[in-house]
Amino acid sequence: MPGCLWGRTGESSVEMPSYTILLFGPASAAIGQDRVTIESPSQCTCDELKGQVVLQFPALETHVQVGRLAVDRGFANADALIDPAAEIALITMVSGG
Amino acid sequence: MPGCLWGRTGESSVEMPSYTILLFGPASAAIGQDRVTIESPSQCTCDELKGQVVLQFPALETHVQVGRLAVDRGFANADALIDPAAEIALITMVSGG
Amino acid sequence: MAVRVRLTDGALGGMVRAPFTPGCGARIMFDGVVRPEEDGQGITGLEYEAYRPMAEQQLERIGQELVEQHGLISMNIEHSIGFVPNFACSFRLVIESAHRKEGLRAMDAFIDRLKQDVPIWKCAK
Amino acid sequence: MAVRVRLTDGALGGMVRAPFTPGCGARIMFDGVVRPEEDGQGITGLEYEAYRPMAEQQLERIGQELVEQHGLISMNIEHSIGFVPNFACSFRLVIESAHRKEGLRAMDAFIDRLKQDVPIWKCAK
Repeated sequence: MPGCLWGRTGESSVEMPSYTILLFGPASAAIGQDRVTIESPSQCTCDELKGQVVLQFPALETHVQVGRLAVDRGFANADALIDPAAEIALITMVSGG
Repeated sequence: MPGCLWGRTGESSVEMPSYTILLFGPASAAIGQDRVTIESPSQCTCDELKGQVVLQFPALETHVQVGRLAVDRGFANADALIDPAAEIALITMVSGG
Repeated sequence: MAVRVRLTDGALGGMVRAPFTPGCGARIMFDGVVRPEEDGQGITGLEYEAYRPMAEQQLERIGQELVEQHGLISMNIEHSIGFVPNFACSFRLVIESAHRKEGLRAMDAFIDRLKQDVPIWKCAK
Repeated sequence: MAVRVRLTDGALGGMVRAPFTPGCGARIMFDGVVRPEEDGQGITGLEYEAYRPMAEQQLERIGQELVEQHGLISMNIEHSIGFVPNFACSFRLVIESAHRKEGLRAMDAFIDRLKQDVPIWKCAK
Protein backbone atom coordinates (compact mmCIF):
# COMPACT_ATOMS: atom_id res chain seq x y z
CA MET A 1 0.00 0.00 0.00
CA PRO A 2 2.22 2.82 -1.16
CA GLY A 3 1.59 6.07 0.57
CA CYS A 4 0.10 4.37 3.63
CA LEU A 5 2.35 4.86 6.66
CA TRP A 6 1.71 2.58 9.60
CA GLY A 7 2.64 3.17 13.22
CA ARG A 8 4.76 5.69 14.98
CA THR A 9 1.98 8.22 15.02
CA GLY A 10 3.03 11.63 16.11
CA GLU A 11 6.27 11.48 14.14
CA SER A 12 6.63 13.56 11.03
CA SER A 13 5.51 11.65 7.95
CA VAL A 14 8.25 9.67 6.11
CA GLU A 15 9.98 11.82 3.51
CA MET A 16 9.20 10.93 -0.09
CA PRO A 17 12.38 9.89 -1.85
CA SER A 18 13.69 12.41 -4.35
CA TYR A 19 15.76 11.24 -7.33
CA THR A 20 17.97 13.47 -9.40
CA ILE A 21 18.55 12.11 -12.90
CA LEU A 22 21.29 13.50 -15.13
CA LEU A 23 20.40 14.09 -18.77
CA PHE A 24 22.67 14.26 -21.79
CA GLY A 25 22.54 14.77 -25.51
CA PRO A 26 19.10 14.50 -27.09
CA ALA A 27 17.27 13.98 -23.79
CA SER A 28 18.83 17.08 -22.31
CA ALA A 29 18.05 19.04 -25.48
CA ALA A 30 14.42 17.86 -25.42
CA ILE A 31 13.63 19.70 -22.23
CA GLY A 32 16.44 22.24 -22.08
CA GLN A 33 17.78 20.92 -18.76
CA ASP A 34 20.77 18.80 -17.83
CA ARG A 35 18.90 17.04 -14.98
CA VAL A 36 15.44 16.41 -13.61
CA THR A 37 14.28 15.75 -10.08
CA ILE A 38 11.62 13.14 -9.48
CA GLU A 39 9.54 12.91 -6.33
CA SER A 40 8.41 9.37 -5.75
CA PRO A 41 5.93 8.03 -3.19
CA SER A 42 8.38 5.25 -2.31
CA GLN A 43 11.80 3.93 -3.20
CA CYS A 44 11.75 2.83 -6.83
CA THR A 45 13.15 0.08 -8.97
CA CYS A 46 14.83 1.12 -12.16
CA ASP A 47 11.70 0.50 -14.24
CA GLU A 48 9.48 2.30 -11.74
CA LEU A 49 11.75 5.31 -11.81
CA LYS A 50 11.62 5.38 -15.61
CA GLY A 51 7.84 5.33 -15.30
CA GLN A 52 7.95 8.28 -12.93
CA VAL A 53 10.16 10.24 -15.30
CA VAL A 54 7.66 9.78 -18.12
CA LEU A 55 4.77 10.75 -15.85
CA GLN A 56 6.44 13.89 -14.61
CA PHE A 57 8.26 14.83 -17.86
CA PRO A 58 6.18 13.59 -20.79
CA ALA A 59 8.58 15.25 -23.24
CA LEU A 60 11.13 12.61 -22.24
CA GLU A 61 8.91 9.65 -23.07
CA THR A 62 10.61 8.49 -26.27
CA HIS A 63 14.02 9.02 -24.71
CA VAL A 64 13.11 6.92 -21.71
CA GLN A 65 11.68 4.20 -23.93
CA VAL A 66 14.93 3.70 -25.84
CA GLY A 67 17.14 4.57 -22.88
CA ARG A 68 18.61 2.85 -19.87
CA LEU A 69 19.31 4.18 -16.42
CA ALA A 70 22.86 4.20 -15.11
CA VAL A 71 23.38 4.08 -11.38
CA ASP A 72 26.74 5.15 -10.06
CA ARG A 73 28.10 4.98 -13.62
CA GLY A 74 27.04 1.43 -14.43
CA PHE A 75 23.88 0.27 -16.19
CA ALA A 76 21.15 -0.82 -13.76
CA ASN A 77 18.91 -3.86 -14.12
CA ALA A 78 15.23 -3.23 -14.67
CA ASP A 79 14.22 -4.56 -11.26
CA ALA A 80 17.11 -3.13 -9.24
CA LEU A 81 16.01 -0.97 -6.31
CA ILE A 82 17.61 2.43 -6.69
CA ASP A 83 19.17 4.40 -3.87
CA PRO A 84 18.07 8.04 -4.13
CA ALA A 85 21.56 9.07 -3.04
CA ALA A 86 23.16 7.36 -6.03
CA GLU A 87 24.40 9.19 -9.12
CA ILE A 88 21.65 8.41 -11.61
CA ALA A 89 21.72 9.18 -15.32
CA LEU A 90 19.43 8.56 -18.25
CA ILE A 91 21.50 7.03 -21.03
CA THR A 92 19.52 7.38 -24.22
CA MET A 93 20.62 5.85 -27.53
CA VAL A 94 24.35 6.62 -27.71
CA SER A 95 26.18 7.57 -30.88
CA GLY A 96 29.91 7.74 -30.22
CA GLY A 97 32.66 6.73 -32.58
CA MET B 1 55.25 -39.56 -79.79
CA PRO B 2 57.56 -37.01 -78.24
CA GLY B 3 60.97 -36.90 -79.78
CA CYS B 4 59.78 -38.38 -83.07
CA LEU B 5 60.06 -35.83 -85.88
CA TRP B 6 58.16 -36.61 -89.07
CA GLY B 7 58.82 -35.22 -92.54
CA ARG B 8 61.08 -32.50 -93.86
CA THR B 9 64.08 -34.80 -93.86
CA GLY B 10 67.34 -33.06 -94.49
CA GLU B 11 66.47 -30.09 -92.29
CA SER B 12 68.30 -29.65 -89.01
CA SER B 13 66.51 -31.40 -86.17
CA VAL B 14 64.08 -29.24 -84.14
CA GLU B 15 65.84 -27.51 -81.24
CA MET B 16 64.95 -28.83 -77.81
CA PRO B 17 63.24 -26.07 -75.83
CA SER B 18 65.29 -24.67 -72.98
CA TYR B 19 63.54 -23.20 -69.94
CA THR B 20 65.16 -20.88 -67.44
CA ILE B 21 63.43 -20.93 -64.06
CA LEU B 22 64.11 -18.28 -61.43
CA LEU B 23 64.53 -19.46 -57.85
CA PHE B 24 64.05 -17.54 -54.62
CA GLY B 25 64.26 -18.00 -50.89
CA PRO B 26 64.42 -21.60 -49.67
CA ALA B 27 64.54 -23.11 -53.17
CA SER B 28 67.43 -20.92 -54.17
CA ALA B 29 69.22 -21.71 -50.91
CA ALA B 30 68.69 -25.45 -51.43
CA ILE B 31 70.91 -25.57 -54.49
CA GLY B 32 72.92 -22.37 -54.09
CA GLN B 33 71.68 -20.92 -57.39
CA ASP B 34 69.19 -18.23 -58.27
CA ARG B 35 68.01 -20.02 -61.41
CA VAL B 36 68.11 -23.37 -63.19
CA THR B 37 67.96 -24.20 -66.87
CA ILE B 38 65.91 -27.16 -68.00
CA GLU B 39 66.32 -28.88 -71.37
CA SER B 40 63.09 -30.52 -72.38
CA PRO B 41 62.43 -32.87 -75.31
CA SER B 42 59.36 -30.80 -76.21
CA GLN B 43 57.39 -27.76 -75.15
CA CYS B 44 56.00 -28.42 -71.70
CA THR B 45 52.88 -27.75 -69.74
CA CYS B 46 53.32 -26.28 -66.29
CA ASP B 47 53.08 -29.69 -64.60
CA GLU B 48 55.44 -31.30 -67.11
CA LEU B 49 57.99 -28.59 -66.50
CA LYS B 50 57.76 -29.13 -62.76
CA GLY B 51 58.39 -32.83 -63.41
CA GLN B 52 61.47 -31.97 -65.44
CA VAL B 53 62.80 -29.73 -62.67
CA VAL B 54 62.53 -32.56 -60.15
CA LEU B 55 64.17 -35.01 -62.59
CA GLN B 56 67.10 -32.74 -63.33
CA PHE B 57 67.40 -31.15 -59.84
CA PRO B 58 66.29 -33.73 -57.27
CA ALA B 59 67.30 -31.37 -54.43
CA LEU B 60 64.37 -29.17 -55.45
CA GLU B 61 61.78 -31.92 -55.15
CA THR B 62 60.05 -30.81 -51.94
CA HIS B 63 60.14 -27.19 -53.11
CA VAL B 64 58.49 -28.10 -56.39
CA GLN B 65 55.88 -30.17 -54.59
CA VAL B 66 54.68 -27.28 -52.45
CA GLY B 67 55.41 -24.67 -55.09
CA ARG B 68 53.74 -23.17 -58.11
CA LEU B 69 55.20 -21.87 -61.33
CA ALA B 70 54.74 -18.25 -62.25
CA VAL B 71 54.86 -17.34 -65.94
CA ASP B 72 55.42 -13.72 -66.79
CA ARG B 73 54.73 -12.83 -63.16
CA GLY B 74 51.39 -14.53 -62.85
CA PHE B 75 50.61 -18.00 -61.52
CA ALA B 76 50.23 -20.59 -64.31
CA ASN B 77 47.57 -23.28 -64.49
CA ALA B 78 48.79 -26.87 -64.23
CA ASP B 79 47.95 -27.69 -67.86
CA ALA B 80 49.03 -24.39 -69.42
CA LEU B 81 51.59 -24.79 -72.20
CA ILE B 82 54.61 -22.71 -71.30
CA ASP B 83 56.52 -20.55 -73.74
CA PRO B 84 60.26 -21.07 -73.22
CA ALA B 85 60.77 -17.36 -73.86
CA ALA B 86 58.55 -16.42 -70.90
CA GLU B 87 59.88 -15.27 -67.54
CA ILE B 88 59.40 -18.36 -65.42
CA ALA B 89 59.79 -18.60 -61.65
CA LEU B 90 59.33 -21.26 -59.03
CA ILE B 91 57.23 -19.79 -56.23
CA THR B 92 57.61 -22.02 -53.21
CA MET B 93 55.63 -21.57 -50.01
CA VAL B 94 55.75 -17.82 -49.40
CA SER B 95 56.09 -16.20 -45.99
CA GLY B 96 55.65 -12.45 -46.29
CA GLY B 97 53.97 -10.18 -43.80
CA MET C 1 48.51 -1.28 -17.54
CA ALA C 2 47.24 -2.80 -20.77
CA VAL C 3 44.32 -0.43 -21.33
CA ARG C 4 44.64 3.33 -21.63
CA VAL C 5 41.66 5.65 -22.09
CA ARG C 6 41.63 9.31 -22.92
CA LEU C 7 38.83 11.77 -23.68
CA THR C 8 40.24 14.72 -25.58
CA ASP C 9 38.76 18.13 -26.31
CA GLY C 10 38.32 18.59 -30.06
CA ALA C 11 39.80 16.63 -32.95
CA LEU C 12 42.47 14.02 -32.30
CA GLY C 13 45.81 15.03 -33.72
CA GLY C 14 48.51 12.81 -35.13
CA MET C 15 49.60 10.15 -32.70
CA VAL C 16 53.18 9.88 -31.60
CA ARG C 17 54.25 6.43 -32.68
CA ALA C 18 55.07 4.60 -29.49
CA PRO C 19 57.60 1.76 -29.71
CA PHE C 20 55.99 -1.64 -30.13
CA THR C 21 55.40 -3.46 -26.84
CA PRO C 22 57.46 -6.66 -26.53
CA GLY C 23 55.41 -9.64 -27.74
CA CYS C 24 53.53 -7.51 -30.23
CA GLY C 25 53.40 -8.98 -33.73
CA ALA C 26 50.55 -6.84 -34.97
CA ARG C 27 49.53 -3.30 -34.19
CA ILE C 28 46.22 -2.17 -35.62
CA MET C 29 45.12 1.41 -35.49
CA PHE C 30 41.62 2.57 -36.24
CA ASP C 31 40.82 6.23 -36.95
CA GLY C 32 37.18 7.22 -37.05
CA VAL C 33 36.79 10.23 -39.31
CA VAL C 34 34.02 12.83 -39.45
CA ARG C 35 32.31 12.75 -42.82
CA PRO C 36 30.88 15.94 -44.28
CA GLU C 37 27.34 14.69 -44.36
CA GLU C 38 24.88 13.10 -41.97
CA ASP C 39 21.67 11.55 -43.25
CA GLY C 40 22.30 13.13 -46.64
CA GLN C 41 22.60 16.65 -45.18
CA GLY C 42 25.79 18.68 -45.50
CA ILE C 43 27.34 19.46 -42.11
CA THR C 44 30.42 21.29 -40.88
CA GLY C 45 31.30 18.75 -38.23
CA LEU C 46 30.06 16.84 -35.20
CA GLU C 47 29.64 18.00 -31.63
CA TYR C 48 30.31 15.22 -29.12
CA GLU C 49 28.89 15.26 -25.63
CA ALA C 50 29.75 12.68 -23.00
CA TYR C 51 28.76 11.65 -19.54
CA ARG C 52 32.47 11.81 -18.87
CA PRO C 53 33.13 9.74 -15.76
CA MET C 54 30.90 6.92 -16.95
CA ALA C 55 32.22 7.08 -20.52
CA GLU C 56 35.79 6.72 -19.25
CA GLN C 57 34.79 3.89 -16.97
CA GLN C 58 32.88 2.06 -19.70
CA LEU C 59 35.68 2.44 -22.24
CA GLU C 60 38.14 1.07 -19.68
CA ARG C 61 35.82 -1.78 -18.72
CA ILE C 62 35.09 -2.82 -22.28
CA GLY C 63 38.80 -2.59 -23.09
CA GLN C 64 39.74 -4.80 -20.14
CA GLU C 65 37.10 -7.36 -21.06
CA LEU C 66 38.35 -7.60 -24.63
CA VAL C 67 42.02 -7.68 -23.62
CA GLU C 68 41.28 -10.71 -21.47
CA GLN C 69 38.90 -12.38 -23.88
CA HIS C 70 41.23 -12.09 -26.89
CA GLY C 71 44.57 -12.22 -25.09
CA LEU C 72 45.64 -8.81 -26.35
CA ILE C 73 48.86 -7.05 -25.40
CA SER C 74 47.55 -3.51 -25.17
CA MET C 75 44.66 -1.28 -26.06
CA ASN C 76 44.79 2.47 -26.39
CA ILE C 77 41.48 4.30 -26.67
CA GLU C 78 40.95 7.97 -27.43
CA HIS C 79 37.68 9.78 -28.14
CA SER C 80 36.95 13.43 -28.84
CA ILE C 81 34.58 15.54 -26.79
CA GLY C 82 33.25 18.81 -28.19
CA PHE C 83 33.38 19.95 -31.78
CA VAL C 84 35.27 17.97 -34.42
CA PRO C 85 35.22 19.40 -37.94
CA ASN C 86 34.69 17.41 -41.13
CA PHE C 87 37.64 15.26 -42.26
CA ALA C 88 39.16 15.18 -38.78
CA CYS C 89 39.56 12.23 -36.45
CA SER C 90 37.17 11.87 -33.51
CA PHE C 91 37.98 8.36 -32.33
CA ARG C 92 41.15 6.31 -32.31
CA LEU C 93 41.71 2.77 -31.15
CA VAL C 94 45.14 1.13 -31.18
CA ILE C 95 45.40 -2.56 -30.42
CA GLU C 96 48.59 -4.56 -30.04
CA SER C 97 48.40 -8.34 -30.20
CA ALA C 98 50.68 -11.25 -30.90
CA HIS C 99 48.89 -12.02 -34.16
CA ARG C 100 46.52 -10.13 -36.35
CA LYS C 101 43.39 -12.29 -36.07
CA GLU C 102 42.61 -11.58 -32.44
CA GLY C 103 43.46 -7.91 -32.90
CA LEU C 104 41.03 -7.49 -35.79
CA ARG C 105 38.28 -9.37 -33.98
CA ALA C 106 38.76 -7.31 -30.83
CA MET C 107 38.72 -4.07 -32.83
CA ASP C 108 35.41 -4.93 -34.42
CA ALA C 109 33.94 -6.01 -31.08
CA PHE C 110 35.18 -2.88 -29.31
CA ILE C 111 33.55 -0.54 -31.79
CA ASP C 112 30.27 -2.44 -31.57
CA ARG C 113 30.34 -2.01 -27.81
CA LEU C 114 31.32 1.66 -28.08
CA LYS C 115 28.26 2.33 -30.22
CA GLN C 116 26.04 0.54 -27.76
CA ASP C 117 27.27 1.01 -24.22
CA VAL C 118 29.41 4.14 -23.96
CA PRO C 119 27.57 7.35 -22.99
CA ILE C 120 28.80 9.60 -25.77
CA TRP C 121 26.42 11.39 -28.09
CA LYS C 122 27.03 13.24 -31.28
CA CYS C 123 25.11 16.09 -32.82
CA ALA C 124 25.58 17.24 -36.41
CA LYS C 125 26.49 20.91 -36.77
CA MET D 1 44.72 5.71 -58.02
CA ALA D 2 43.16 3.87 -55.12
CA VAL D 3 45.96 1.32 -54.60
CA ARG D 4 49.57 2.21 -53.87
CA VAL D 5 52.32 -0.38 -53.45
CA ARG D 6 55.82 0.09 -52.20
CA LEU D 7 58.65 -2.33 -51.45
CA THR D 8 61.13 -0.66 -49.12
CA ASP D 9 64.67 -1.64 -48.16
CA GLY D 10 64.85 -2.41 -44.45
CA ALA D 11 62.42 -1.59 -41.67
CA LEU D 12 59.45 0.66 -42.35
CA GLY D 13 59.71 3.97 -40.51
CA GLY D 14 56.93 6.09 -39.12
CA MET D 15 54.38 6.98 -41.72
CA VAL D 16 53.59 10.57 -42.51
CA ARG D 17 49.92 10.95 -41.72
CA ALA D 18 48.28 11.78 -45.01
CA PRO D 19 45.02 13.77 -44.87
CA PHE D 20 41.94 11.58 -44.96
CA THR D 21 40.56 11.05 -48.45
CA PRO D 22 37.09 12.58 -48.94
CA GLY D 23 34.42 9.97 -48.25
CA CYS D 24 36.60 8.19 -45.71
CA GLY D 25 34.85 7.47 -42.42
CA ALA D 26 37.34 4.88 -41.21
CA ARG D 27 41.07 4.54 -41.70
CA ILE D 28 42.61 1.33 -40.46
CA MET D 29 46.35 0.86 -40.29
CA PHE D 30 48.01 -2.48 -39.75
CA ASP D 31 51.66 -2.74 -38.72
CA GLY D 32 53.28 -6.17 -38.88
CA VAL D 33 56.08 -6.29 -36.33
CA VAL D 34 59.11 -8.61 -36.19
CA ARG D 35 59.00 -10.66 -33.01
CA PRO D 36 62.25 -11.71 -31.35
CA GLU D 37 61.63 -15.40 -31.77
CA GLU D 38 60.72 -17.78 -34.55
CA ASP D 39 59.60 -21.32 -33.74
CA GLY D 40 60.75 -20.83 -30.16
CA GLN D 41 64.29 -19.80 -31.19
CA GLY D 42 65.69 -16.39 -30.36
CA ILE D 43 66.50 -14.36 -33.47
CA THR D 44 67.89 -10.91 -34.19
CA GLY D 45 65.49 -10.18 -37.02
CA LEU D 46 64.10 -11.37 -40.33
CA GLU D 47 65.64 -11.19 -43.78
CA TYR D 48 63.02 -10.72 -46.50
CA GLU D 49 63.60 -11.72 -50.09
CA ALA D 50 61.18 -10.99 -52.89
CA TYR D 51 60.64 -11.75 -56.54
CA ARG D 52 60.22 -8.03 -56.79
CA PRO D 53 58.36 -7.36 -60.03
CA MET D 54 55.88 -10.16 -59.38
CA ALA D 55 55.50 -9.23 -55.71
CA GLU D 56 54.64 -5.66 -56.67
CA GLN D 57 52.24 -6.83 -59.33
CA GLN D 58 50.53 -9.30 -57.01
CA LEU D 59 50.17 -6.77 -54.20
CA GLU D 60 48.65 -4.32 -56.65
CA ARG D 61 46.34 -6.94 -58.12
CA ILE D 62 45.11 -8.22 -54.77
CA GLY D 63 44.63 -4.64 -53.60
CA GLN D 64 42.57 -3.76 -56.67
CA GLU D 65 40.44 -6.87 -56.28
CA LEU D 66 39.65 -6.07 -52.66
CA VAL D 67 39.03 -2.38 -53.33
CA GLU D 68 36.40 -3.37 -55.86
CA GLN D 69 34.95 -6.23 -53.87
CA HIS D 70 34.56 -4.23 -50.65
CA GLY D 71 34.01 -0.79 -52.15
CA LEU D 72 37.05 0.70 -50.41
CA ILE D 73 38.29 4.24 -50.87
CA SER D 74 42.02 3.56 -50.83
CA MET D 75 44.64 0.99 -49.97
CA ASN D 76 48.27 1.70 -49.21
CA ILE D 77 50.60 -1.28 -49.06
CA GLU D 78 54.22 -1.28 -47.96
CA HIS D 79 56.50 -4.27 -47.36
CA SER D 80 60.14 -4.48 -46.34
CA ILE D 81 62.81 -6.22 -48.37
CA GLY D 82 66.13 -7.15 -46.77
CA PHE D 83 66.90 -7.22 -43.07
CA VAL D 84 64.39 -6.00 -40.50
CA PRO D 85 65.47 -6.18 -36.85
CA ASN D 86 63.33 -7.37 -33.97
CA PHE D 87 60.61 -4.97 -32.80
CA ALA D 88 60.58 -3.12 -36.11
CA CYS D 89 57.83 -2.95 -38.69
CA SER D 90 58.14 -5.01 -41.87
CA PHE D 91 54.68 -4.68 -43.34
CA ARG D 92 52.12 -1.91 -43.30
CA LEU D 93 48.65 -1.79 -44.77
CA VAL D 94 46.45 1.29 -44.60
CA ILE D 95 42.85 1.02 -45.73
CA GLU D 96 40.37 3.86 -46.03
CA SER D 97 36.69 3.05 -46.31
CA ALA D 98 33.35 4.73 -45.73
CA HIS D 99 32.62 2.49 -42.74
CA ARG D 100 34.68 0.23 -40.58
CA LYS D 101 33.13 -3.15 -41.39
CA GLU D 102 34.30 -3.40 -44.97
CA GLY D 103 37.72 -2.03 -44.03
CA LEU D 104 38.29 -4.65 -41.35
CA ARG D 105 37.08 -7.46 -43.61
CA ALA D 106 39.31 -6.31 -46.45
CA MET D 107 42.30 -6.03 -44.13
CA ASP D 108 41.91 -9.59 -42.96
CA ALA D 109 41.41 -10.84 -46.51
CA PHE D 110 44.42 -8.92 -47.80
CA ILE D 111 46.78 -10.41 -45.26
CA ASP D 112 45.50 -13.91 -45.99
CA ARG D 113 46.24 -13.34 -49.67
CA LEU D 114 49.64 -11.83 -48.89
CA LYS D 115 50.64 -14.94 -46.99
CA GLN D 116 49.49 -17.14 -49.84
CA ASP D 117 50.05 -15.46 -53.16
CA VAL D 118 52.79 -12.84 -52.89
CA PRO D 119 56.33 -14.01 -53.68
CA ILE D 120 58.08 -12.74 -50.57
CA TRP D 121 60.06 -15.04 -48.30
CA LYS D 122 61.46 -14.49 -44.88
CA CYS D 123 64.44 -16.08 -43.23
CA ALA D 124 65.18 -15.83 -39.50
CA LYS D 125 68.58 -14.36 -38.66
